Amino acid sequence: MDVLIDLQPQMWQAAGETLVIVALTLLFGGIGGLAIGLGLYSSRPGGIMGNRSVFTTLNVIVNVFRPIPFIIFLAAAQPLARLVVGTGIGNPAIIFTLSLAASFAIARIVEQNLLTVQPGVIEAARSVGASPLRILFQIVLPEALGPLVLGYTFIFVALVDMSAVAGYVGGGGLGTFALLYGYRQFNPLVTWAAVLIIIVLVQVVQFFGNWLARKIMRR
Amino acid sequence: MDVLIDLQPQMWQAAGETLVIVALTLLFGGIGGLAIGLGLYSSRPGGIMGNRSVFTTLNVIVNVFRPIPFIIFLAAAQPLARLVVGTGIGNPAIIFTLSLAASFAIARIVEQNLLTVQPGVIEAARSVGASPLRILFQIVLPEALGPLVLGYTFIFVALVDMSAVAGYVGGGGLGTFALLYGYRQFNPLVTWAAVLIIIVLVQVVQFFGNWLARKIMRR
Amino acid sequence: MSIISMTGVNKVYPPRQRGQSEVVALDGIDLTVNKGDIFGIIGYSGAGKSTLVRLVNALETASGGSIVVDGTELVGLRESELRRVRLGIGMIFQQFNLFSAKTVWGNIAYPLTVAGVSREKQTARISELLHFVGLADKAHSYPDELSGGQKQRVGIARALATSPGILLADEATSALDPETTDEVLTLLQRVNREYGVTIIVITHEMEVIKRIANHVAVMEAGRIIESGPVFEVFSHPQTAASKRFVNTVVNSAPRDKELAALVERHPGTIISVAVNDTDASQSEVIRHLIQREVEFELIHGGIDNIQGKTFGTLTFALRGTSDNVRAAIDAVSRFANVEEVA
Amino acid sequence: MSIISMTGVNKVYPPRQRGQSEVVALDGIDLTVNKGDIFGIIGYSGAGKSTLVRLVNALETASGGSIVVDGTELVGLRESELRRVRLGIGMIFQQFNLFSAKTVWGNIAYPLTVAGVSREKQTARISELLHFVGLADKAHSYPDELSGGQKQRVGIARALATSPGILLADEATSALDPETTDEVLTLLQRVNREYGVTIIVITHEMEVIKRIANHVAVMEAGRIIESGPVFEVFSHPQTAASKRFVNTVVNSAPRDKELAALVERHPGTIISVAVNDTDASQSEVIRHLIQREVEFELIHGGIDNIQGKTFGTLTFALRGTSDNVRAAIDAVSRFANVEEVA
Amino acid sequence: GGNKETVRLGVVGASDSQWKIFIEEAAKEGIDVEVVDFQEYTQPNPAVSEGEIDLNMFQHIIYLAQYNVDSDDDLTIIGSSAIYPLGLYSTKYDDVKDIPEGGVVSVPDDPSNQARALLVLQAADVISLKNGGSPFSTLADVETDKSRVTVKALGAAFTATSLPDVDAAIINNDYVEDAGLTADDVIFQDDPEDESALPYINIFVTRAEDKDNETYRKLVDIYQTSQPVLDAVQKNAGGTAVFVQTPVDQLNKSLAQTEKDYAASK
Ligand SMILES: Nc1ncnc2c1ncn2[C@@H]1O[C@H](COP(=O)(O)OP(=O)(O)OP(=O)(O)O)[C@@H](O)[C@H]1O
Ligand SMILES: Nc1ncnc2c1ncn2[C@@H]1O[C@H](COP(=O)(O)OP(=O)(O)OP(=O)(O)O)[C@@H](O)[C@H]1O
Ligand code: MET
Ligand SMILES: [Mg+2]
Ligand SMILES: [Mg+2]
Repeated sequence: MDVLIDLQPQMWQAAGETLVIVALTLLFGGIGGLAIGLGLYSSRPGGIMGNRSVFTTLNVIVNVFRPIPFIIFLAAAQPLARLVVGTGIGNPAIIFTLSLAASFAIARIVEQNLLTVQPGVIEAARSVGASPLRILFQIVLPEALGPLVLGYTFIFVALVDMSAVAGYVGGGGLGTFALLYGYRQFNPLVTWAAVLIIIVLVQVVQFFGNWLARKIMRR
Repeated sequence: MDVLIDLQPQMWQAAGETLVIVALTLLFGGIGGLAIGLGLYSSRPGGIMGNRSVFTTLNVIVNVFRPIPFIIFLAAAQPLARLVVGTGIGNPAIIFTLSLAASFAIARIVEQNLLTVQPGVIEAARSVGASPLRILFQIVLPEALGPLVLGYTFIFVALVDMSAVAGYVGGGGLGTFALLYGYRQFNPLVTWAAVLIIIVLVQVVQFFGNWLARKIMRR
Repeated sequence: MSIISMTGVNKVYPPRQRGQSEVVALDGIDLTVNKGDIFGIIGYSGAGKSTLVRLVNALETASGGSIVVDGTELVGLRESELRRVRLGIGMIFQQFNLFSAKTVWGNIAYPLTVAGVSREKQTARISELLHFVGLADKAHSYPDELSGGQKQRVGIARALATSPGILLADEATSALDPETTDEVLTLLQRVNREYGVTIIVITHEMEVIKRIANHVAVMEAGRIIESGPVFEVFSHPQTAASKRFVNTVVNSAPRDKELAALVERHPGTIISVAVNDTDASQSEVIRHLIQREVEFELIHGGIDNIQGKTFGTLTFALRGTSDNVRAAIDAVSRFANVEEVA
Repeated sequence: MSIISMTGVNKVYPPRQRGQSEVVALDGIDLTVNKGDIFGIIGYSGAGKSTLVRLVNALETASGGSIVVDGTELVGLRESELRRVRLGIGMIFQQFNLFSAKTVWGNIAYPLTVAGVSREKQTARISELLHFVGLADKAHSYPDELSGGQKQRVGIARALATSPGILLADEATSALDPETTDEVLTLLQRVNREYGVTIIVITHEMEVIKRIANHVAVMEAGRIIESGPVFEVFSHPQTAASKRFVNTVVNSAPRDKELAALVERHPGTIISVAVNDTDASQSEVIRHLIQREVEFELIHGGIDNIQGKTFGTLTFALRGTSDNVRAAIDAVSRFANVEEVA
Repeated sequence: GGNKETVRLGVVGASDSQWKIFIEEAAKEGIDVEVVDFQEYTQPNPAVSEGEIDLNMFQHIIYLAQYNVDSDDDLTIIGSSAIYPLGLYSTKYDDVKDIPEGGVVSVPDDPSNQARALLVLQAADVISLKNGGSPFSTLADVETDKSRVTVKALGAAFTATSLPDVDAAIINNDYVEDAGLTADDVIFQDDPEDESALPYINIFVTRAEDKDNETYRKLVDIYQTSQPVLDAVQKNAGGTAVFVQTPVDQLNKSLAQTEKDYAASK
């Protein structure tokens, strides 16, 4: 118990770091994933800008990067991280690498959700002479917004989980905190205190996501 | 290069192990996740068996387990693994724990995809006097099958990635192989050879998933 | 013997966004449908017709009032009990609501499966229905490969599959060509006569009401503003809305532009005479015209049969000396409903 | 001056599952629509009507043949060029295809946004359209809060929003009550007359053709089996299909059960006489009957106006000595198209 | 060999070449060894406790002491293998003195290695620890005002890859050769011969009730005496390993002492 009280400042700092890491990752990875996902959706054969070679290329790229074990990806991406964010360790590096990895997962989630948009609606948009980009952004995205919100909520939770490995490259956050001060020290109280905060955070976000999706989908 | 040739037998064995781990996890976690996902979908307020307390309970459970950093979850679930599969280490334990963890992620994917089913179709099923279970299994699942296939494909890839941590508890597989013989030994050739097999495996499965989903959705 | 009866039924959709007001879709509905009736419901778009029938099989729950179907009060019933009620009710949806993951065959099979019909019996029944709706060659097509009317026909076959005791048909022929409509109506009439199926038909095609309904209710803004046997409502519509509906189907006096065109082509006096079994007979009318040496020509309107009764409005252009014309009109007016329209 | 012309157009849907055969939806279509036409297309469900109009704005690509719209050959055109063509074409979809994530307002605004209309102009135009289709109070509702007819009206407003030069209306009034249908048809007629908008209307309601179309094409199994000015096709339908369609709208000879009912109520001889401007005049018919002392009663049918021409079939029950009746029929037969139906 | 005789040995890094040789050597003596790999230091001890493996060989005395105290366990030592000096490496500087004021040094993030690393850094005179430091010091014990560098904890495998990002890094023997470094790259390390290094002796560990198991003792013996095994170990350690055959009693005494110290430090 005492340990926990001693560690309180670190724990709250870690909570803050988790929020920052996950929020920024969701932002960058979210945008990257959205872009790739939109690309996959619209280039798919029979899609609004059907183009088999673009689709295959994107598909292969996503499939190449998604399954690489994250710790290997983390190490392999260090040189790139140094180029882009100036360092291979610490929070900037972990945010960079997580964003990159998350992009590919988000791309699939986006692709899947866009595919549930009714073809008739897209036809209606085509019939008024809308360009593929307009259709994508003004019709397809709004139509799929409810499921997309749920998809991004899903990814948020996955990112919280993934960010626990931040510690490998000197990043912070609650997951790292739980591992370093709790788990590695065989200190269950600390472990579960940190996990509890993570869980509360996730509950709040998931409830918010559900609420938002329900509002958007009106069901 | 020589190393790689030496390690060939281990590598192919690891590939086999990955297949077994991921396949079994997808099976057990897939069923578990389907069950929880169906529960979330049908108990959601306004759903086909709307029940706020069941929904909230399930929702909280999923949110509690999903964000726990996997390595902590792995350790925490060891006693349970010992009870269920008789051991806390090795492939049986990793399959058990991965299945458990995957269930919660799959549950969300299932829930999301089921939510895209058109309300009118469910109404039609209700109008013929079908029971909620019938509607769930005979209408909702088939209607959502295309997106579900893509969702399960997504999870398959995620599992391949997650299974790399099998090594933490003495499990095998390509991820572990890559980490152990390649990455930890700073032997890039071995690392990337293993990763390459993973990628090829994932490509094949993703292409199959896409093909199947397209066949089912007919778009 | 009433099979469906509603008393004081309301349905309010609460506002979904701030700033919106609630929508009162049904407002104090009292309605009785007798066993074996073919009960037509007409009314303007948005009047609440679909909402009303959706209450009958409890797809929607009423905000207030009582709904008794086949002796069972639906309001307050548990979902599992409602299910039993629904087994005896078939529904044709305005928007079709086909199962997109099932073939045409699978769509029609579903209610049979739910009702526990054996596979062999299903096969026979489905084939029969497919032939009836003319989709035998589309049995293995999916809904997204069908034309609008084909989809609607699948919906009809699905609703009829289990031979339910009550059939709710929400614009069941709205996407069908006249010939197919005719066949569907004939079938509805047959199941009604042969099996005593009670049918509620919502339609905006007055032809449908005219052809098969025995009772009709007219809805406006969530209320039933008029209701009664078809012949009565059609021959003596009480409300403005009913009159407009009736006018579209029975041969009626020409209006507005139509009248203007007629006036241009037929100088002289133009009269419209309402004719039906209970009122005037047109032979008599014509006899009077001829007796008074008035030349006449039927320029608009005609005679129809509703529920076996003659029915119509004839518009004649009259030519002759103004005295003769006057006399003729007076004579006819004595026994018939005459309107001098020009 | 042709604005749409199709030559030898085919559309084949390849089989999607093994064991299925391909669907030939259109089979050698030749069609010319002139600028300013209101061109009606009728035909049985599944005949290929929707497929045909979807080729006009290239939502579907033809399997063969040539399609020229407003001087541009569509076949082989790139998507970006097709887009320009589509800007000038409005389409009302059979299944409405509303944007479910946009309000009624947003649905109607979308084509305006695509066409680059300024926000202020949009507001004015949308308000105008909303009032016209009677949905001013639903401006901020979402499609899933609308009744069937309300959805259809949103689809109509959306198609009209940019005042396109060509309007494709696929069953545009199928979910509307007669009154609203009337208003929509009046509007279509107005935009056609005032702005020279060319309109293709697909419909199964012959009333719609009768009221607004000047040309009509009849489709069957992917082919156009008959085509011409409405009056001609209606007065002298050449094919069995056309005859059946025409029968449903113009007062025609009674058939089958209807006839049986009439026979029961009117013993004696029953004749049907086709009457129209170019053929017989009914005054003459009646004069002959009276001259021969045959008592008669108009028991079915009537007179109508199509494109300003009189038109109809009258069915009379005749009573009198059989010689007189015979003589009367013979006399009338000499100048009119008489059918002895019973 | 027969299944009955199979001994399960837990290690971290089964890919190290000595294990293959060790299995062969044991087989010659009729013992069937299965090497079970764990990628995390946290796992092999509980696995022994649960009887899922028979013994393990991956840790030093301090790590075991902390584990026993924290997890309330009584795992025991049945033999020693080697002691590895812990080194400070840099690709930027050849001498500790060149590390600039305010520089960053990365250290492993597992508790025992981290404390040892801090002691190394204190000995190298780039940081100062509260109360002179102990094998249980944490990052919190670094007296920042008296230290020249900032210490950053990373996963043990990542201290090596972090060299481009930091001024120097403490790298475990396990990763030295693998990272393409050699003992020559070391700019500072602790002294394996020093008495204070005793608790860093790597050990074979099993359950208390099995401490006299003949087969297990035999395996320790094979390890300590087989030259091919030792050569492989040495090669893997980049030539830094110092093999020791400390008596088991002395090892366990050190364990007991360390456990007491650790419990007191909590
Ligand atoms: N995507 C498709 N795949 C296969 N067949 C199709 C597809 N779309 C339409 N068809 C078939 O093409 C034929 C013509 O369909 P179309 O929709 O043009 O008919 P329609 O004349 O508009 O009928 P309705 O009046 O019922 O709307 C039908 O037999 C239909 O089943
Ligand atoms: N889910 C809903 N939320 C809010 N309002 C609704 C909802 N469903 C229907 N309404 C409103 O209730 C009223 C009645 O709708 P209903 O569908 O019963 O009309 P209807 O008579 O069937 O019309 P139509 O002939 O156009 O199909 C309409 O004004 C409609 O906008
Ligand atoms: N081989 C490692 C060392 O001596 C052991 C670390 S303790 C788990 O540095
Ligand atoms: Mg309706
Ligand atoms: Mg159609």
